[in-house]
Amino acid sequence: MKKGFIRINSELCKGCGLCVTACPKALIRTSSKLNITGYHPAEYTEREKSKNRKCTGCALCAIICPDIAIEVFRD
Amino acid sequence: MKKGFIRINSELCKGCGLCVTACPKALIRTSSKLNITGYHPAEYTEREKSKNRKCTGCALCAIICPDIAIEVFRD
Amino acid sequence: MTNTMPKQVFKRPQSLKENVFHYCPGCGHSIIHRLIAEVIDEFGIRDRTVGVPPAGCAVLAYNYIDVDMGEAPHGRAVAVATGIKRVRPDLIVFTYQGDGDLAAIGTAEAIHAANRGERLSVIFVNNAVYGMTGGQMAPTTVLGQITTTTPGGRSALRDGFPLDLSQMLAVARGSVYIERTAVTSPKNIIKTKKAIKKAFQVQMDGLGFALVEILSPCPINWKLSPVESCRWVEEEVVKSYPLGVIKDTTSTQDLVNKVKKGKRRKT
Amino acid sequence: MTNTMPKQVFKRPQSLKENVFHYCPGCGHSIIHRLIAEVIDEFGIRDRTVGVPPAGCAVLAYNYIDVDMGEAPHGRAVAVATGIKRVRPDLIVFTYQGDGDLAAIGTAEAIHAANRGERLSVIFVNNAVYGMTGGQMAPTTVLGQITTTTPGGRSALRDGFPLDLSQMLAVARGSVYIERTAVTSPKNIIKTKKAIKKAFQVQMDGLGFALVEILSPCPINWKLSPVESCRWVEEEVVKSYPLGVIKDTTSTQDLVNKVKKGKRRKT
Amino acid sequence: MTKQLMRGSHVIAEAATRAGCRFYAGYPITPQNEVPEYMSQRFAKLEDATFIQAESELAAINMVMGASMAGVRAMTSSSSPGISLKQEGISYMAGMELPAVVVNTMRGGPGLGNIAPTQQDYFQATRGGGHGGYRTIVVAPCSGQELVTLTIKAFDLADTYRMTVVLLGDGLMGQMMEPVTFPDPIDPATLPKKDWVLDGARDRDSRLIASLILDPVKMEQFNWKLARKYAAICERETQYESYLLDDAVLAVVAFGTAARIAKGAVNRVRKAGVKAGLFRPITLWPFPGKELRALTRTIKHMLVFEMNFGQMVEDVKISVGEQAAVHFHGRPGGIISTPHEIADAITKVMYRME
Amino acid sequence: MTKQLMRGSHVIAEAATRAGCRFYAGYPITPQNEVPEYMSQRFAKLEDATFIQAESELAAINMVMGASMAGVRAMTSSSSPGISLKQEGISYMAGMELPAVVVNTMRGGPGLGNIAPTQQDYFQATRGGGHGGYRTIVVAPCSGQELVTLTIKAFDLADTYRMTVVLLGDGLMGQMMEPVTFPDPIDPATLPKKDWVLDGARDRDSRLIASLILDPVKMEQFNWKLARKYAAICERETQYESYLLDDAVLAVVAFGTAARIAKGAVNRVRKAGVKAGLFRPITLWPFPGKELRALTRTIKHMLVFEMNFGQMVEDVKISVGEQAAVHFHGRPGGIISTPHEIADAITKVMYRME
Amino acid sequence: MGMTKTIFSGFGGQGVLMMGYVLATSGMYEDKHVTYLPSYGAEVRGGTANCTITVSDEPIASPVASFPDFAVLMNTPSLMRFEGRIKPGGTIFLNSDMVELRPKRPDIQVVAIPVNSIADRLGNARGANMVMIGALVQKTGLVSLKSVIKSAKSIFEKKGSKVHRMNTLAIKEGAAFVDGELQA
Amino acid sequence: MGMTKTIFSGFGGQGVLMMGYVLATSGMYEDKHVTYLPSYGAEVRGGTANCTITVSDEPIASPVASFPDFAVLMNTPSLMRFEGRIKPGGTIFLNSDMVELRPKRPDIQVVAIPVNSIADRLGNARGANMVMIGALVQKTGLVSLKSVIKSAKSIFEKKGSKVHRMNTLAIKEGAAFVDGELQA
Ligand SMILES: Cc1ncc(C[n+]2csc(CCOP(=O)(O)OP(=O)(O)O)c2C)c(N)n1
Ligand SMILES: Cc1ncc(C[n+]2csc(CCOP(=O)(O)OP(=O)(O)O)c2C)c(N)n1
Ligand code: SF4
Ligand code: SF4
Ligand code: SF4
Ligand code: SF4
Ligand code: SF4
Ligand code: SF4
Ligand SMILES: [Mg+2]
Ligand SMILES: [Mg+2]
Repeated sequence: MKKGFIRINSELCKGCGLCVTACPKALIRTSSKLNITGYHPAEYTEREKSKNRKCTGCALCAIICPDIAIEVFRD
Repeated sequence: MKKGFIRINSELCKGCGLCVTACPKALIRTSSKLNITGYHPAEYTEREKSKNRKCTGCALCAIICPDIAIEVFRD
Repeated sequence: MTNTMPKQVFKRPQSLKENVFHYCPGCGHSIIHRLIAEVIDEFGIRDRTVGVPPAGCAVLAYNYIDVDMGEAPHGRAVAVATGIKRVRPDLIVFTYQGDGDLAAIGTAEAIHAANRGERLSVIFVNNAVYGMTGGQMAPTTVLGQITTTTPGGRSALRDGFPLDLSQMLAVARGSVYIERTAVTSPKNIIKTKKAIKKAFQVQMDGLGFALVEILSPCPINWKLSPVESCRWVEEEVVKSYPLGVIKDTTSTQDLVNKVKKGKRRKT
Repeated sequence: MTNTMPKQVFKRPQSLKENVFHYCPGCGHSIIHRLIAEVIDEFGIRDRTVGVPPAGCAVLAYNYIDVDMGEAPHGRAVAVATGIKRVRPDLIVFTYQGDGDLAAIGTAEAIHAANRGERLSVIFVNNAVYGMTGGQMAPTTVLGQITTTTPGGRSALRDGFPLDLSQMLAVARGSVYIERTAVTSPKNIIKTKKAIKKAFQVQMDGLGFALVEILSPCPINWKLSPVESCRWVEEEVVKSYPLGVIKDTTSTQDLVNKVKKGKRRKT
Repeated sequence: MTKQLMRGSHVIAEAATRAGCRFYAGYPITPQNEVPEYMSQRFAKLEDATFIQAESELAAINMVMGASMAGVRAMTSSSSPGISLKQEGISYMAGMELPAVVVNTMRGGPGLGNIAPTQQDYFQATRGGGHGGYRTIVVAPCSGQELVTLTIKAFDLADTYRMTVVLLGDGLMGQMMEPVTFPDPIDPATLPKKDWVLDGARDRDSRLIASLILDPVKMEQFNWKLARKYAAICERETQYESYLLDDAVLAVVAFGTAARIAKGAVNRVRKAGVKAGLFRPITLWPFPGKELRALTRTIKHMLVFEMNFGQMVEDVKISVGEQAAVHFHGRPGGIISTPHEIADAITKVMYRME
Repeated sequence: MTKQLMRGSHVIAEAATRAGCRFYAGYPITPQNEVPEYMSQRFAKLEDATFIQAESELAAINMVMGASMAGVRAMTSSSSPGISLKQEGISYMAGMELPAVVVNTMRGGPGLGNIAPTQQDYFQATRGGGHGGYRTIVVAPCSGQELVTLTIKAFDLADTYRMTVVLLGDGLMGQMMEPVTFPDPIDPATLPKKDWVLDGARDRDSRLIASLILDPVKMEQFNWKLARKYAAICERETQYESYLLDDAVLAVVAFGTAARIAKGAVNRVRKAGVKAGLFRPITLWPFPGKELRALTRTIKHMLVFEMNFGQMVEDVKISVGEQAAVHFHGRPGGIISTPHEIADAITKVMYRME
Repeated sequence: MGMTKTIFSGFGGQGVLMMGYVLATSGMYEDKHVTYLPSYGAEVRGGTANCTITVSDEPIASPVASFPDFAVLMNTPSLMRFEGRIKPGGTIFLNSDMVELRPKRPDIQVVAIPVNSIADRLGNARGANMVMIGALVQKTGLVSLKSVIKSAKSIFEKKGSKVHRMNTLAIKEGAAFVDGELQA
Repeated sequence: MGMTKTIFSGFGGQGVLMMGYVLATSGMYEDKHVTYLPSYGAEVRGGTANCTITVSDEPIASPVASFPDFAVLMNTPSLMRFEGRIKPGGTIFLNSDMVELRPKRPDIQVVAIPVNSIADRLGNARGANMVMIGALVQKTGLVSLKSVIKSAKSIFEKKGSKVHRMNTLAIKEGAAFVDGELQA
């Protein structure tokens, strides 16, 4: 299994939630905070998750993100 | 065999020659005269033809005449 | 057998005025005018038919066909006709459009009227050329055909391909009847009349958009004699525009529309 | 195993400016912008690509895609692009048009550019609605869909049927590649990118008219959440607009055009 | 009827409906989308009314042409670029003497421009942007209530003179809400019968509505007929508002939104003792030139204020000749001037005057 | 070069080609079909030229827009109804400051009208029939040879000012043959380089050509920029012909075909001792108003003659104010007046003068 | 009160246009001259919505407010955008639940109201705008609270009596807040 | 000769436009002012074709002829249409092969020429128009016969030397006819 991680730019994010549904590992959720433009941005939650819910760097979240708010890295 | 005859209005006729080709009995020809608008009108020639070249009143000549210059009669 | 008076079996239809046609010798327009007038006579609808001729050699159709007529700007006949028909659904509205008119400048109007299923009968006279303006290329001009703007013959690469608008209109779900005919022989003329009649019938039944594309000679601009012109249509033009029914969903529409009929006004 | 630096596997394409998109949350336009930029990067043609965006939500595409851009009046993008491409055949010219733009007001231009086989890549963003002007019915609006001008839902009888312009363009003999995709899931997005890439390739090969129709969410006007919007496309919209290749004659065209290529300038 | 707070575009649509309009075809364009949107709802409830969202502005104006041929009160609306596309159709309707109402909610231009309120289409509206030298009556409302009265009047004028009447507003007029009241709706069946419509040649000769007149002699006769009609309209139909002009030494000349702001400016400078007044053309064509010229007996300075860089000012010049000095203040592009700014402009002119 | 007897439309097409025009898109319409027809042949022989018979006038003007964006000298031509359809495109080109030449071979209107020569589109051409209050330079030739010089000049002006130049003729100008001579052709490669064209962002930032300016402040700045450009053109580019005006007491003011006939009339009345002259605007916009006004020092009567029912007469009035009486003689619809008729009109004015 | 101009500004979903509409309707009920001018422009997506309401005893020349008397600012971008434009001596009504910043100008008054909290407490999360309008008119006297309640009735009654009741309550709570009767 | 206007009229196929073109070209070769104005109007089909040629020593104001000096009328409809418009003292050149009627006006001259017969006799049936133009200039001196032959050369040479030779002959025969040297 490849290992990866993502970075979400919460000021670019418009809280559309598409990445939340796209992530096969369910590693993203919508924050309850508002960003400056008034949206609830997406949050990356890997650290909170258990071992078998690791980010693979598959980039599906980034591919569907309309606002290019997600950068994906792989080790 | 039905019997018919036609009447060509030579002032309406523009000498297009379509009736000439359409008549299955070859009863129409283009006149060498000019009408007032400068066309060589079609001429009905039944009288000149032999017995078995009789007009049947099929109206094919009239159907194709673009200028409705032909009236068709049947006995 | 008694001697009877000869009976006139072919004469000018009643819905055609007495005026002499202004068309060139061998032009198909006047044949088509006559067929329309015959159909109007046969249906007995002269007093509730409205025609819409746009610019084109047949813009003067109102000098011949004896029904109410409203002129349309070049290409916009179906739009004008839509306006008339929508506010007076009891009228029978037909347009009479050339190929330049319908397949070039009026493409959008044609497609959208078909798509909306406007209850119109469109008489689409395809003579593969802009007749009225002196024989320029039309979208329907066939490959290699010489016109005043394709002096070397139409080239697919520069000028595009012969456009089959009827096929495109058939894609539109609101069109229910589209047929292509020709007025190049008595047989074809008789078929054309049948098609025109059906296009009117479809409207009277409220089924949707109906169109007859008629291949029609333009000897003067083709630089052929009328007789050669007819032959050229039958031998060459039909290769790009094959004759026959292109779409006919009248039987299925019939059912669909039985339910909906009469509702248009309200929607 | 040695420890390596993490490698960035997804980032902003180079041909995309840094500006923040002005689109609504979940809008498909920005995804499509990114895909175009990626394709331009991958072909390395940023310095010879010209884009033509007409009015529509994406009229500001020039704020994002970093190539030369010329704005077109609403509906006329392919005509403007034709002017550019014909005088500079060495440039790669694409248009970026909404469904209102291409399938309503620009219908005639679309069909005739396709028919002439203009060497253009058309990105046709179908969101079944007029986005920019606030969600009125588009020709592509599906039956029953509520918009600001179809408050009771689109009715076939009053408003016409969902218009399948791509199918009509496929009838035009000058179109060589037409595919319909969607940007509703990573898988569909990847397919869309492939299609865009092919549409550019077709132009670079000089084969003819290429178009990608992309079903794209407009959550704000559909009054659905972005996630619901994607689902609605995949479950409902595709019934009117099935995904897949609609026309692909690139393999046969290839042969035809080998002979003709380079000749356009002269003709 | 009770007062209602309504958006200008909705007011137009409602007033049109009450005027007996039963056909609307249009195409979306900001800032007037609320007209078709309202119409699509309103007409859905009427048995005898048709709303069509056309495939383009061209199609829309031509549908209106057809509906008008069939005798129904018909309307289309758009904003500047869309109005440009309708010019051929408007010219045809002039040539066929067909009544219709065309609403132009002007926006910034040229080209795509922006959607802010401007008055940049004055020439297009008053000079006939289409070919053939026809005219259209142009009315320019400046308040919600006037949107009601002028929309209704537009339909009446259109029928009376068998021609297009343009209602020339802007985004501000279209988007702003003000309280309005409406008169009772007119039943279209009660409108005067038209004896020229296409409705089937029943018990009469077939009719023709066409603009093609091949014979130059007849074409000329027709054009002179139009010219006479236009002259009669100039005689009868000019409409304007005078505000505080009796003792004024300077008249601001402005229409529509600009006139509203100018009125505020006049009020301002009056407080400072400056004797300014406002002359507001309500019909832009026919332009109330005679009335304006009459003012020059006492008023020697005209300050034309337009939200463009100078169009109506030409009509003012033609009207007043050299009987008064004509000054101009313009704002092209969508900036809405403040009364303060116009008051300044007035003061400057007055200063130079002395 | 030797003289050639050539039809006006062919002269325009040939002159355009020699001016370096390399893109033509058009749509047939009488009486100017000979322009596209000639172009289709002429361009077929040039390696670097493109002729497109567009699917409509709309498509044609937008193709021209594209070609102009790409830096090529581009032209379209049409006649009145077709020109109406191009108004949106022309407005866009004004908003994008794109050069182009648009030929309008005017015919009778409004609507479909007829194909006889008229001057009914003066307003449309000089006031910008499209939206947004832009201007186009308008040149009005009155002879075959002037078709040559003004067509070439049109391309130069278009490039200099980055705007549309309208060549305003009529069916008579387009159909008539006269002997003409042409200058040597210009090689487009030798024309001044344009630093704003879309040709791929190679070694430079990407470029944008657009008319959308959302911010009203910037939109207004752009419009003032246009206004300044237009003012500069008014300053520099007016062109006119004076004929026998030095000792004249009456000036006929006419352009194009009408001016030709007016000149004949002036010659006629001169023989009878009547001191009339001709003032012929060659640029209709910018209108040579200052020059015309200067004449009023000695000339107190202007007889405006137009083949319409009164359009340029407004510009004459604006120019001369009340310094001279402005009379009008019009023929709308395609009747070509005789010099005799105009001589009569002159005599009548003279008679009333005394 | 002569003529007063009020700007309402916030995110799309915060109901700013409705606030303006309620105020303008109230003015109409009081037979005042009123204009309501929304910022229009769907041609560009995103950003904030705002509208300007003029309430006046005389006819209104310009419905635009270059220098509004009052500004109701529902989010931070709105504050940043409009702070500089308020007329000296004017008042800003701030949604303190959404805006942490405070205006810096010394020549204007600020009324900070936690409208979201109040609305939430009323179990009417979407009624924050009604809380605000109640506060606004109570503080400014632009129109009477009675008129506001009347216009809210005319607007919301068709949406069901519950909506109407809840909103009336919200309006009253907003008014009560500025009267110092309430702490959020 | 000052300024003269000539109208040519006939059926489409009779080459009337070519006659006008030859005359105008000839005038140009003589450095005269010339205009050629065809009746245009493909917008209506059928009818007769005509054109007006003005040849002048001074600049030409109007290329239109309300009252032409000369009229070349190749068929009966043309005679009917133009007879009334010829300037008093003017001349009609009539194709007597096609027109049986004769003008009734006493104030004009008529030259009747059987141009078809002459052309047929020359074996150049399509050259009737050239016969006519030869006759016209010979009779009127509008331009010299030499110029006509020169312009015919410039026009027809590209169509092959035979066409050119035959047409030159036709021109000369037309001229000879009016000189009375020929009877048809
Ligand atoms: C807007 C506009 N453009 C062009 C024309 C000129 N025009 C008149 S008819 C016509 C086309 C004629 O071709 P078609 O429609 O095929 O009819 P046809 O004469 O061949 O029967 C054109 C281009 C016009 N009248 N209006
Ligand atoms: C001539 C003209 N008509 C109308 C408009 C207004 N307008 C701008 S964009 C647009 C359509 C937007 O819909 P679409 O093309 O589907 O693009 P989307 O915004 O949905 O992406 C319209 C009607 C215009 N700018 N110009
Ligand atoms: S890269 Fe793949 S696994 Fe990682 S967060 Fe994104 S979608 Fe989830
Ligand atoms: S897809 Fe992008 S914009 Fe949408 S929630 Fe995720 S990060 Fe935010
Ligand atoms: S009716 Fe028939 S048989 Fe008789 S002439 Fe006509 S075509 Fe010939
Ligand atoms: S078909 Fe008619 S027009 Fe043609 S030649 Fe025969 S009669 Fe004459
Ligand atoms: S030009 Fe062609 S279409 Fe027109 S009348 Fe002549 S033959 Fe018929
Ligand atoms: S309106 Fe629709 S298409 Fe436009 S930006 Fe918003 S979501 Fe995208
Ligand atoms: Mg045709
Ligand atoms: Mg869309």
